[in-house]
Order: sequence, then structure tokens, then C-alpha cells
Amino acid sequence: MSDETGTGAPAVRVRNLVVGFGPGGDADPVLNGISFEVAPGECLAIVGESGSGKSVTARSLLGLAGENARVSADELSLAGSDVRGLTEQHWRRRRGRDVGLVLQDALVSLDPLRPVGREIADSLRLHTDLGAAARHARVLELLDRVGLPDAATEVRKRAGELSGGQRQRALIAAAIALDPPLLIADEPTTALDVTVQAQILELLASLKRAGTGILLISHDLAVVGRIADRIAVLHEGRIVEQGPAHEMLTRPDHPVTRQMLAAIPVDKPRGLRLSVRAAAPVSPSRSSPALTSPGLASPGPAGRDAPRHTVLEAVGLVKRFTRPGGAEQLAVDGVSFRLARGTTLGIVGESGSGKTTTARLALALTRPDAGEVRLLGQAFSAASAKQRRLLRPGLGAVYQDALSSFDPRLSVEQVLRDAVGGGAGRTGRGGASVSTADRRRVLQLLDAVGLSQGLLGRRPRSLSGGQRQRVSIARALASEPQILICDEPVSSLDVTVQAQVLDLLDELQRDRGLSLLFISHDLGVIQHVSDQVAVMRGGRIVEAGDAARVFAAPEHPYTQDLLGAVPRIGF
Amino acid sequence: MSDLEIQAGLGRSPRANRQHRPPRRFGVAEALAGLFTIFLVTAALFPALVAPGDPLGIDPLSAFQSPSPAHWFGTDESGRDIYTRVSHGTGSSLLIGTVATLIGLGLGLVLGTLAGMLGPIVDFTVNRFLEVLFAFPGLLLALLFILIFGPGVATATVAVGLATAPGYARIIRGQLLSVRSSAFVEAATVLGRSPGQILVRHILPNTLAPLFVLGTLGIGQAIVWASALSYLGLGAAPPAAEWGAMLSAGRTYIGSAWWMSFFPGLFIVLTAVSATALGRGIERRLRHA
Amino acid sequence: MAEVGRGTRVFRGALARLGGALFVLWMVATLTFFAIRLIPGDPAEAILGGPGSQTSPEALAAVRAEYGLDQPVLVQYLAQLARLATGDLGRSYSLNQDVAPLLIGQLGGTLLLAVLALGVAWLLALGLATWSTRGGRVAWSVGSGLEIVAAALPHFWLATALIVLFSVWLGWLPPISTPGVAGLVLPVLTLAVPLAGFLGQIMRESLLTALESPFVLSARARGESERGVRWVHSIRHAALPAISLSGWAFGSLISGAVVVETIFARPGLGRTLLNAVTVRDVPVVVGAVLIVAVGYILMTLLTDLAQRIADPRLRTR
Amino acid sequence: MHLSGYPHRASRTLTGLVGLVATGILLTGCTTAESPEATEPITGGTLTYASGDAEPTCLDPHVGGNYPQALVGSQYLESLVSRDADGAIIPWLADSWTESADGLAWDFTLAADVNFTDGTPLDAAAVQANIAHLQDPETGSSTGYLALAKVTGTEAVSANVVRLRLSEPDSALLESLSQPWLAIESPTALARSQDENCASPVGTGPFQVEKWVQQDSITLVRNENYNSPPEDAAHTGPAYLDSIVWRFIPDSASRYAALQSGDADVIDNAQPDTIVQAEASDTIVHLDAPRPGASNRIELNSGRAPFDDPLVREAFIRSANVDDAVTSLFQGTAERSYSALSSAEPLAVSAPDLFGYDPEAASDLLDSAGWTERDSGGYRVKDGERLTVEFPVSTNQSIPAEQSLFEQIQATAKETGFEVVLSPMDLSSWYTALGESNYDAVSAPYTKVGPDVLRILFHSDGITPAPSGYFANHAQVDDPAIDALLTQAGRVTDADTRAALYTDAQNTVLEGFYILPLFDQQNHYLLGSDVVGARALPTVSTPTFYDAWLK
Repeated sequence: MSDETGTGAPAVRVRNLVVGFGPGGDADPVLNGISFEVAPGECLAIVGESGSGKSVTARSLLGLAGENARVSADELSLAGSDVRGLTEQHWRRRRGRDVGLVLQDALVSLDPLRPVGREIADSLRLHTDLGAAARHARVLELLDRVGLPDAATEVRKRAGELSGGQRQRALIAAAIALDPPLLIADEPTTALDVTVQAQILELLASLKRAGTGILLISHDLAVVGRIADRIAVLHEGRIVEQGPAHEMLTRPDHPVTRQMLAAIPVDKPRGLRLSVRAAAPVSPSRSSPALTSPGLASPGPAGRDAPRHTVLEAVGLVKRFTRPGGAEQLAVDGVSFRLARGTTLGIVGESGSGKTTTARLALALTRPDAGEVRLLGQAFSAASAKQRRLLRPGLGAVYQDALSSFDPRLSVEQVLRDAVGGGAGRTGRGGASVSTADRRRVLQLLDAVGLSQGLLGRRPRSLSGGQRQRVSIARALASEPQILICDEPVSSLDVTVQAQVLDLLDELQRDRGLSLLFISHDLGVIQHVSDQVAVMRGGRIVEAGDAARVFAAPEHPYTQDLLGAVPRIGF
Repeated sequence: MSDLEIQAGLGRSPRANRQHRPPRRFGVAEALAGLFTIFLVTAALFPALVAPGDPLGIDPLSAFQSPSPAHWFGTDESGRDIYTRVSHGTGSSLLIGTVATLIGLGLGLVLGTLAGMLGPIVDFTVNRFLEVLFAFPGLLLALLFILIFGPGVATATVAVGLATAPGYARIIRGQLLSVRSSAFVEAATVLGRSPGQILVRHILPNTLAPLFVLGTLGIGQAIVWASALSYLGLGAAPPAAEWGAMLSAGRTYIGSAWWMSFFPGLFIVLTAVSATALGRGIERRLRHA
Repeated sequence: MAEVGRGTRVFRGALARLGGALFVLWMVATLTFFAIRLIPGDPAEAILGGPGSQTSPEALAAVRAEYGLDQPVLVQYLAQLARLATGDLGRSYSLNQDVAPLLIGQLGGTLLLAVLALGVAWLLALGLATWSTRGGRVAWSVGSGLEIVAAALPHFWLATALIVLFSVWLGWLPPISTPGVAGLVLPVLTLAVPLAGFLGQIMRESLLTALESPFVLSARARGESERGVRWVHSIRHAALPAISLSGWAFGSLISGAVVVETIFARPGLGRTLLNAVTVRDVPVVVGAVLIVAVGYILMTLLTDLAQRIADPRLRTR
Repeated sequence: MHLSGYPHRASRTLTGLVGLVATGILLTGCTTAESPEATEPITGGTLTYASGDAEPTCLDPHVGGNYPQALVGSQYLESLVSRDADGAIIPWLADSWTESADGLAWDFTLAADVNFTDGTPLDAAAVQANIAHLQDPETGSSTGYLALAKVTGTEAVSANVVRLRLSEPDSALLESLSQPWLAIESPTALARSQDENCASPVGTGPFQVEKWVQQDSITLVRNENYNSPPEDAAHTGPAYLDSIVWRFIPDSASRYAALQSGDADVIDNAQPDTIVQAEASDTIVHLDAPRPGASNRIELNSGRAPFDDPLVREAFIRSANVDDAVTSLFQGTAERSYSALSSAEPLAVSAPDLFGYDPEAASDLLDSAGWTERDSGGYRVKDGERLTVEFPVSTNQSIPAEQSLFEQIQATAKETGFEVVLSPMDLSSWYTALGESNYDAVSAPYTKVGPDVLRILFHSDGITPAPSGYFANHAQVDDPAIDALLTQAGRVTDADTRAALYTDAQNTVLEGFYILPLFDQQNHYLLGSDVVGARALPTVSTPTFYDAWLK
């Protein structure tokens, strides 16, 4: 991308923006003096992890930081005019005209009760005196511009009736209805599948080419790399580094930037550490320790190259669901795979491809309508409930939403005790059957997943996402399983935290010779962790094989599309 | 739906947001509610402590006295001290409310558990049954029951219990189903726990925890209902110092002695309000703690 | 999903709902029939004027024959169902007239009361909810406080208070139902206020959820005004749960009508029912219960429909 | 069966012989007392009457026959005879009458050219039809039926002279016939089905039933051809009012509020406190028309323990502080009574000294009766039996003030050691309790003009239930001496002899402590001050609005 800046005033210029909330707001502001500017036809990406203040930045530029927010800046101008201390009325006149906003999940960002056509027409209704007919025409035009085919019918649909991509397009259409010089896109693609993500990014890029200034807010460097001209890294309310995208991605200065870059799994060979090697930090640590140069980790235990025998095998799995209406749907349609000891089988697919159902089948949480799952050479899905229970210790599971997988009433210690103490559950609240052996095991597990004993008493609710995921891994390991089934274990985590968790899994695999069934929508992750890959679509495995081979030379067109869509660093 | 389901549902409101809702700290309302509840409980257990007088002691010559230092809430047509009567009535009113709630909860628990645990067929049946019960609006169910077993405190109490049962049943069922299908129950399964263990360790505790709150909310409603029945002359009978009965007795003299019906009514309302406030408070604490 | 499939599914759904309604009705009839069996004493005697009046054996026998009380229970039950199916609710012991026409006559007044009260309750609730969410902790506390208190107000007490205030002290409104509109004000208020308490709580909760949701943020980001945000976007979301409560509301209104109609001397189902209960007039009570049940079922069906109209998401699913 | 709604009572009333009804129209606290008659009556207007009584299930007082029917019936039905304020029988539909020497036949000459509102002429046949209707079991008449107990047959002596034949002399006949429950209705109308006749009975009265909206109101409109007012009426010709709307408002507070707000012009069953207010206000007129017959009293069941013991009965009576209760509850609107009969009865014997409140005497009596010990509750005990008084209270028949009175008696009697168990119940349960003789004390007000009421109340025949299942002798007085006195008094025609007999009978009853007299049967009407000329009929004190008009 070129750096050429459009003529005229910058779409937005911010100098020393400070935003604080509530009473103590001034003492410890959420945004602590950030400065940036976006020229017309330019895209500035603000990248940071959750809690770094990205969204507040976006909202501050719209005067929507919130009633009890204290916003101050040396300069804050939209389209060349100062917007500091605007009254609510004046702000209203500018919102939508001088700046448009695109939020993350269009399903909830569009009024589910109103036709998208109306939502899009809103800004026209509010800022122009176009008649209904004129507005309608303009709406169709907009939808066409954001690439929604046969707009005429789409306008009458509601958010719920559109696909994720369509929704996002509609939302963008609403934001650009009045061609605002600045478009703020807050994590516009996070909730989307890779292929759709690519399309949306392409749409934004085209808008940029048309001269709109874009402020892209994201947690994912890789994503922004695709369209950003410049990148600003936001960390704890400060912009720690800012510069041309190309340099930022290739020659990062600031440790935080490096850490983020390093954490991107895409194209990182199997076993390469993604996170900093430290006594596994509990959360994106405030003082980020020195980054050790990434190097190839020691090749895993001999097991890896030894003759593989299968530990988990699925044969022709089929699962049907009947929708409320009574219509049947094939969630899983003849899926077969083998998981060899000590290896990782990655299953990748977009939403609705049947990944999760496959995982549940593998865990024998649902009965397959056809086919069977064999665990360590024994019938698993077909076995009696009692039989299955005997086999389960051989199998551990890690879920996407760790929090909901913990009994809200239990503390970390109780959770782990339950897992360790086999039937300990029988004796009411975990504390009841205190056996020092159990206690020791719990501590070992904590240690294994790099959590401090201090957390034992805490409720999972009060832990950070990374910590929760670690606890759930610890629980999965409690029964000394040979197999871990991980269903989207990292998809709700920040990149760096994701990196730590991935590394942790990798370590554990090597130390314990675990076999992993790793399910994710994120090709990058899959590529990084897998020995074998299976690409799923519409309940079928469209392509499977050795990871290296599949990623190097995908055969199935769908796989090729997926790979093509993966956001990569490097130009 | 039942008023209970609404009340209960409200406790589960989404997390607070700075902009519109005040932080869910221990509010003044809850504090006041707490104080009043303490008073009620004291009055119920040791009425003499809060009101030394005799609730039935008549004094014809000082009848119909308006509130005064001597008689805080005034006196009734037989010169009985209203404050004393209201205080001594607390016991019976709370008892009625509590027992009715327990009956309702008990029945609800049975029905709810049947529906929640014994698979789709039972669930379907119970649900239909509940629908049928819901087709009798609360008071009607109570009236029907009284028609059969005749008026009186006992019947009124049971009647209210019955009338509230369907609400409880549906809440409990819902709770059970959501817990059963929750991720942590699945996790326990994956850990190889037997259904029995899971039931004891996870499902029951997580289902029953909210019942306490439900009960608190319910008692308030139950008292209002029971007093309504007494008011209609189908519950407690005078000269019993039951709030509803006192209120209906007082209504005859509403033109000349408003205090006779005002204060008993006030206590009914305050009780119900306190119950609600406390229930919500506890609910929030259970959730966001 | 194919449009055709949807069409048939909707139809099937409607059928299922209708079936469910009929089933509930049948069960209600059955339940009441057998419940009535539990009443102590000889029904025949009750028919002849209740206990106390010592009736001749011949008369009893005659009545038993007339009402088929000498038949086995099952036969009586079926006969009862047959009668109900033909809209025959039997004859009142105490009023010496057929129950069906009697109650139908009473129904109108009660329905009018209920509908008006529902409407007023909605307005009150909506107003309070929107006002109390306008911002500021005070408004919030006041609003929720008012709602909790309102929800806790017993009809009989509220009615008395209103009469004392508006009729006795201010003399503005008649304390009893009079043909005119004035006579409706107090009864309707009495019914509406507590209901508004409940609805208001629901509405505010959902209103807040709506106000906090991203789509409102994006609306604001388009320059939508506060009023716009409320009346164009949030209000429907606030209304949805309240609509789904209408069935319950109807029930509670009927319960309330029993008290209100008695206090305000309004002719109506509730008052008739109460009188019937106090004099143990079984046919009237059963009839009233059945009619209310029918009303409740119709109401829930309507509610379903209303929800589908108000919330397109339900249609597509 | 005859249901009467809260707060009314006296749903079964027989009216009999003799006695003046003090229909003193005390226009208390009424500033409009500047003789309303001074101004010319205005024709027109609608009067709204709010009744606290239960809505009748049949507007034809022949059927059943209770006070609510009498109240409304008095507006559109008329009887053969009436009574003036002094209690003398006066002509009404019958111009004149003669009694045969043996007292076994009465001839009534009917007023000329009187027509029922359906056009049917009033003649002997019409009267015969009415008597037949009353005596027909199918009609289900209770009050009228019993009042005509001695009537064996009727014959039309001529077109307008009808003769009643009796089984034995009945000096109560005229009073019986004066009651609304024996009013004369159009034979054409009576020929219709009972349901029809119940909905719209047809009489000769100043008003006629236009429509009856069940559970709401009865609309009465003026009978334009009215020509049969009783002698004591203030004018002749049609009534002044266009119509009367007869509403039923059981809730006394609402009722009074309605009167205050002008939504009602007349209310009945006024509560003591409202009467007091009314007397204070200058916009409301108080009309006090106590009922004839028995006084309002508590009857003690002498048929079973503990009240089978006269000492215990006396002890109970002595232990009850009625005077204070009446003062506090009725606030001067009711006089304490010490008699078995209404103060309206000239023959009433009053014995204040017998019914004074005297706890000491009471406990002495109990001691001597063997109820010496007291249990933890402070109640008297005898051979392990607690001294308990079962007291079923009909919420339909006892107004709140009365129920409160019982509560106070309960409280004072407790000090002496009686456990009075008050059980409020609906009418049917109440009848059951009485029917099963499952009570020790009961208050069953009884309206019957004249001392003949004593026969009903205290003759041992009254213990065995009548066909209808009702029995009147709740005290279960079974004393041959009293029986003899009463039977004789029922027959003799000589006034002095009867007076003597009834006096003896009353004394015996009072000294036997079978009853605790409380006060006259209260019957208070409140009228808006714009209502002029309303009065209560001297028969059973039901109101008549023939002379009434609205200012």
C-alpha cells in the first residue's frame, strides 16, 4: 500500500487525548495522552490487546465515551474543525456525517427488529431532507456499493435473516451513508470466518481508495497488515509505537509490538515458541520481560517419530439435528479420522462446518447416528455408559468458553480437586474429603499449567481469560489422559495470551507425549500446532493429510480459498 | 408466567452498566428492608417485646381513637390498640406467608424436578399440567380450593400455596434444564462422573441455590394474597389480629376511622416490599459475588 | 429454509397451538369436575338450597335423577363434558337461573375493566420505565422504588385509599361504578397500578438492556437523538417481554376484578364468583372458572400472535 | 332458600299480630327540617336507592319471603291492608272487612276499579289466586305460607268480596295480610312460569318493574294509573318520581360514600359511625325505623350443657358487659334493650335489673354451679371440661358492629371464665350449625309484629324444625307452662287477657335467663337532603317512595 495522503484537512487529528472514568478517572486514565491523525484516503490501524483502550478511543472520537467519562485533549478535530466541548446537539449533527462507526458483531450492532434498509436510511433521515423515495434509492445504491447483491430484497430483511458477511456489509453501508471523511471500524472482522473476513477487509480497502479515511481498530496485527498504511500500537492507554505498517510489521522496536508479532502463529513452524519464555506469565504482564529470540524448540520426545499407533479413531461419523421447524440437518456427514499417539490432529473449518459436533462426538457427549468412535482401540461411542465412564480418564477436554465449563459455585481448588479426586464429587463440597495426596496433585497441576497457588481460593469468574484456560487445561490433565480434545481453546483470547496457551499445550504434549485433537476456525493456529490436518466444510472433511503437505500444496479448492484468505504478515 | 417468575426473573437482570444503572452495592433500600424485616421477625417471635399490650384486650370506652402517643396507630371499634394488634398479627401473617410459600415451593419442587429430570415424556405431561394450572388465575384457584374445603386460615394458606405452586414449578424446571445442559455438567461427564455424582455435586446445588431467593420473594406475595382472602372473609376471622382481617374490619369504618385499615394495609405493603428488596439483594449477591 | 416449508410449518404450529388450547380446556373441565366431587355433603341437597334446609327424600331423588347424580361417576363426567360442549353450564343454586347466560352477561363488564386496566398499566409502566432510565441515579432509584411498591399494593387496600382520597375527601370521583366514564376511573386505576408495577420492572430491565446494546451505540454513532434512540429503537425491545406477559396479566387482572368489583359494586364476573363462593354455589363457581380459563387461553393465543407481529425474529424461526 | 347479603340480617321474617310500630321518622341532624312539605312537590326525577341487602333471587316476595324482597317489593306491590303510625289496621286494597262471630271466616271487600299494571282488574278471583299461589308448595313460599297457616280455604262471595276460611281463630290474620310477603299480584302474571314472575312480578303499586339487570340494579318506573294509596299516604294519584333505580352495594363504606357523593339518594343498613356522621352533616337525613317483633338478642341453648344449667346462663349474662359495648359501637344510635320484644311492642316487658353487668355475681354463680377451677387459659373448668360457649355468627345476618359486639362480650365473658368461640360463617353453614343444634349461643334476629312472636320463639313446638328445615326456638325453651300461656294467648281475642298472658310468658322467659337482650333490631336509612317525603311503612318498616320527590 502506498502512503500518499489525500488533500485537505485530515479526517481526524488527535493530540494528547486523555480519557478517564468515574471519580478516580484522572488519577488512572484509560487513555493517557495519545496522539494520531488520519488523512483522507488513509488507513490508520490502532492495535492493542483487550483493555488497552482501543474501543474508548473510537467512542471518544464520536463523543460517545459515556456520560461519566472525562475527555480532554490538546487537539481533537474531525474534518478540520474542533470538536472539543461540543454540546450533545452539535455532536449529533457530526456523528454519521463527519464520522461513521462500524462495530464488531453486526448481529447485535443492527437493530434486530428493524429492516436493515431502515437502519441504513437512518443517517439520511437524520442529516438530510431527502424524501422517503430518495432515501430508498440511496440505500439501494449504498448496498450495491458495499457489494450486497439484489439489494431490493435485502433491505426488507432484518439483521437476523442475513449472513454474517451480509450483515457486516449492511452495517458498513449504514456507516458510510453520508460519505463521512472518517470511518472508524472497531474490530470489524473479528467475529467473521477467514474468507468473509478477507472480503470485508477488501471492501474497506476499496472505501479507502475512494478517499475515505479509515481508523481500523483491532487486536490482530496480521489482520490490519492487509489494509493499514500506518499502525499505532496501543498498550495500557498509551501509544507505544507508531509508524508505517510495513516497518512496524518487519522491524518492530517496542517489545510489546515484538511480542504481538511473535505471537502470530501463522507460518510459524510447529514447535516454535510464540510467547516469551518466562515463568509463564499469568496475564499479558504489565512489565513485559525481554523477548528471547525465537528459535526452534528441541524436537519432541522420540515418540514423535516412532511408529504411530492410533489412540483415537472416528469411523464414518454421522450426526443429524432436527430443527424446531422439523427440517433435518446433517451436522456431521461421514467424518472419519485417526489420531496417532503423541501427535496433533488439527480440524479446521468455518462456522457451521460441524467441527464442534465432531468434537462432541469424539468426546461421546452425543451419540452418532452412524459410525463410531474408538478410544485406545476400544469401542467408545458404542460402549455402555458404564464402560465409557471407565474409559473417560484416558481423555481430557479443553473448551472454548472455559468459564462456563466451571461450576460457578466452586473455587479453582474445588474444581481441580473434583477432577483429581475421582469420586470426590460424591462428598459434597470439595473440601470435605481432604486427602493430602489430592492436595499435592492439585498443586502439581497448577504448577504444570504455570499458575500460582495464590489462585486456589479464587472463583474462576475472577480470573483472566488466560488463567481460566490454564485452569481448564489443568483439569483436563488431572486424570493423566493420553488424549486432549481441544475445541477452539484459544479463539476467545488475545493474541499474546493465545500464544502462551498454545506454547503451554505444546510443552505439555512434549513432556507427556499427549495426543491432541485440536479444533479451530483459525488456520494460522491449526497450521502452527498440527501434524495432521483435516479441513471440514458442511459436515464433511474435504481435505485431510500431513499438515506440511496440506498447507504447502492444498488440493481442494476450498482449502486453497481458506489459505488464500489467511491474513499474513509480509508483503 | 406468574408474578413469582417475573420477580425471580428480574433478579437475573444483566450486569449493571455505569451509564444507566447505579452500582449494585448494598443499597439504602435493602438496608431499610433489612431493618423492617428484623422488626417483623422480632414481632413474630416475641410480640410482647415490641408491643406489651394484649391484642384482644378491649376497652369499649376508648374506641375509635385516632393515632396518638398513647395509641400510636389509634384504636379500633372495641378500643383495642391497633399497633399492638398489628404487631401481634405479624406472627400469624408471617406464618401464613411462610407456610404457603413452603407449600408452593414444595409442590413446585416436586413438579419441577419431575419435569426437569425424568425425560421428555414426563416433562411434556407436567408442562401440560402446569399450563392447565396456569389457566386458573391465582385467586381463582384459591377460591375453588376454598369452595371445596371451606374458608379459614388453614385452607386459605394451603390455597395460596397451591396457587403459587405452578410458578415455582416452572422456574425450578427451567433452572434444572439450564443447569443440566450447562457446560460444566458436560465437563463433569467428560471427567467420567456418574449421573448420580453429577446430580449431587452440580445439578442439585445449582438448582436449589436460587430457591432461597424465590422463597423470600414469594413470602411477600403470599402474605398479600392470604390477606386478600382474609379481606374477602375467606381467611382468618376477627377478632384474630391478622392483617387482612383487621383491614376488612376497618374498612367498615373507613369514613370515620381511616387508621383502622390504613396501618394493617401499610404493614402488608411494607412486608411485601421488604421481601422483594431483600430477595433481589440476595439474588445479586449470589450472582455477582 | 424453503418458503414453502415455512408456510406449512407455520400452519402446523397453529394447529398444534389450537390442539394444546383444547387439551388445556378439557383438562380444566375435568379437574374442576373431580375437584367438585371433593365437596363434603350431598350435591342434591346443595341443589335444593344447601345444607340446613331439610329436604324431602322424594325431592332429593327427583333432583338426583334430574342431574344424573344416581349415575356412576364416569357417566356423570361424560354427561358434564357433553353439557359443557353445548355451552350448558348448569343452573345456579342460589340465583335460580342458568349459569351460562348469567355469566355471559357479567363477562362484558369485567372484560371492559380488564382491557382498560391493561392499557392504563401499559402506559403507566412505559412512562415510568422511560422516565426512570432517562439517566441519573435518583430517577433510577425512584422509578424502581415506585414499581416495587406498586407491585406490592394489595388491590383491596389501594381501592380503599383511592376511595378515601378521591371520593370522600376530594369528592372528584364516584366511589361506586356509575354508568359514566367517571365510575370507571377508580376501579381501573386500582387494577392498573399494581400491574403497572410488575410491567414497569420488566420494561425497564429490557429497556436498559436495549439501551446498553451495540445497535443503540451504532444508532447514536449515526447521530440519532436520545429521543430517537428511545422511541425508534429501544421501545419495541422494552415492549416485547411485557407483551409476552399479557397472558399472565390477564389472569392477575381477573383475580383483581374479584376484589375490585366487590368494593366498587361493579357488576361483573369477579363479584358474581365471590358471591357464589361465599354461598357455595358450585355451578356458578365452576362456570366462572371455566369461562376465565377460556379467556386465559384465548389471551395466550393472542399474546403469541402479538409477539410474532412485534418480533420478526419469531417468524423466521 | 333465603339468602340475605352482608350486612343484612333477618332473612326469615313472619309478621303477625298487633302492636304499634313506632315509625318515628326522626329527621335527626337535618337542617332541611324546615318542613319540606312547605315547598310544592316537584314531579319527575330518578331516585337511586342503594341497598346493603343481598340482591333478591326472585322479585316476587311470595317466593321464599325475606326482607330484601320486602324492601323492593313495597315499591310495586300492595297488600290488602296496611297499618298507620299508631299501629291501627287501615284499609288498602281492601276497603273493609268483617270477621264472623266464631272467628273462622273473614270477608274482605276490595277497593273499586283498581287494576294491576298489566291491566288485569283486582277482584275476588285475583285474591283467591294469590292465596292459592302462596299456599302452593311449588311456589316455595316460606313466610307467606306460615302466615296463612290457619287459612283453610277461600271463596268469592261476589266479584269484589272474597272470604277466607280459618281452621281456628287467628287474631294475627290482619297483620299477616298487611305484610309485603302477602302482597296481592296480578293473577295473569302469576299464571306465568315462576322464572318470569320472579323477574317481573305485576302488582298495583305506585311503581312497576321495568327491567332487572342481575347483579347490578332494578329499574322501577311510575305507574301512571296508580289509584290505590293506603289511607295514611300524603297524597293521591300517581307518584312524583319518574323512576327508582334500585342498586345493591354490599360494602357499607362504598354505600355511604355513594350517598355522600350523590351517586345514591337513599341507602339502607347504615352503619353506626356513618349515622353519627350523617347527623353531624347538614346534607344527609337519618331515618330510624326499628323493626317490630323480637328485640335483637343472644339466645342461649338451654338444650345442652353448659347452658342447660340456669345458673350458668345467668352467669354468662351477668359476665357480659353489653352496655359499654353498645355505647362504643353504636355511638348512641341504638338503645340497650332489656326485653324479649322490640321497644315498638306495647306489651314488651323490660327487666333492666336482670341483665346488668356484674362479674362478681357471675363468678359466684359459676362457683355455685360447680365450675370452680380455672385452667391455664384462665377459663373455668368442671370435671376436666372447659367452660366453652360455641357461638356461630352469620356474617350475612349480623352487621359488623354486632360482630364486634360479640367480640367484646367474648372478651368480658373471658374474665369470668367463659371461653366464647365465635365462628363467623356463611348463611348455609350457619343454618347447618343451627340445624344440628351445634351451638350454645346464637343471635338470630326475628321480625314479627306483635307479641305473638313469643309463641314462635319460645313455644316448644319451635324446637322441632318446620318442613323448610328452619326452627325458631333457638333457646330451646321447653317449658309446658310457657307453652300453655302462649297457645292460649294466640287464640283469645280479649286484649287485657292476652296482655296478661303475654306478660306472664315474658317474665318466665326473662327470669329463666334464656336470652340476653341487646337492642332493637336496627333499621336505619340515610337520605340525601334533596329527598323529600320518603317514609317507612308502619308494617315492617320498609321504605316507600310514593310520596317522595326530589328537590
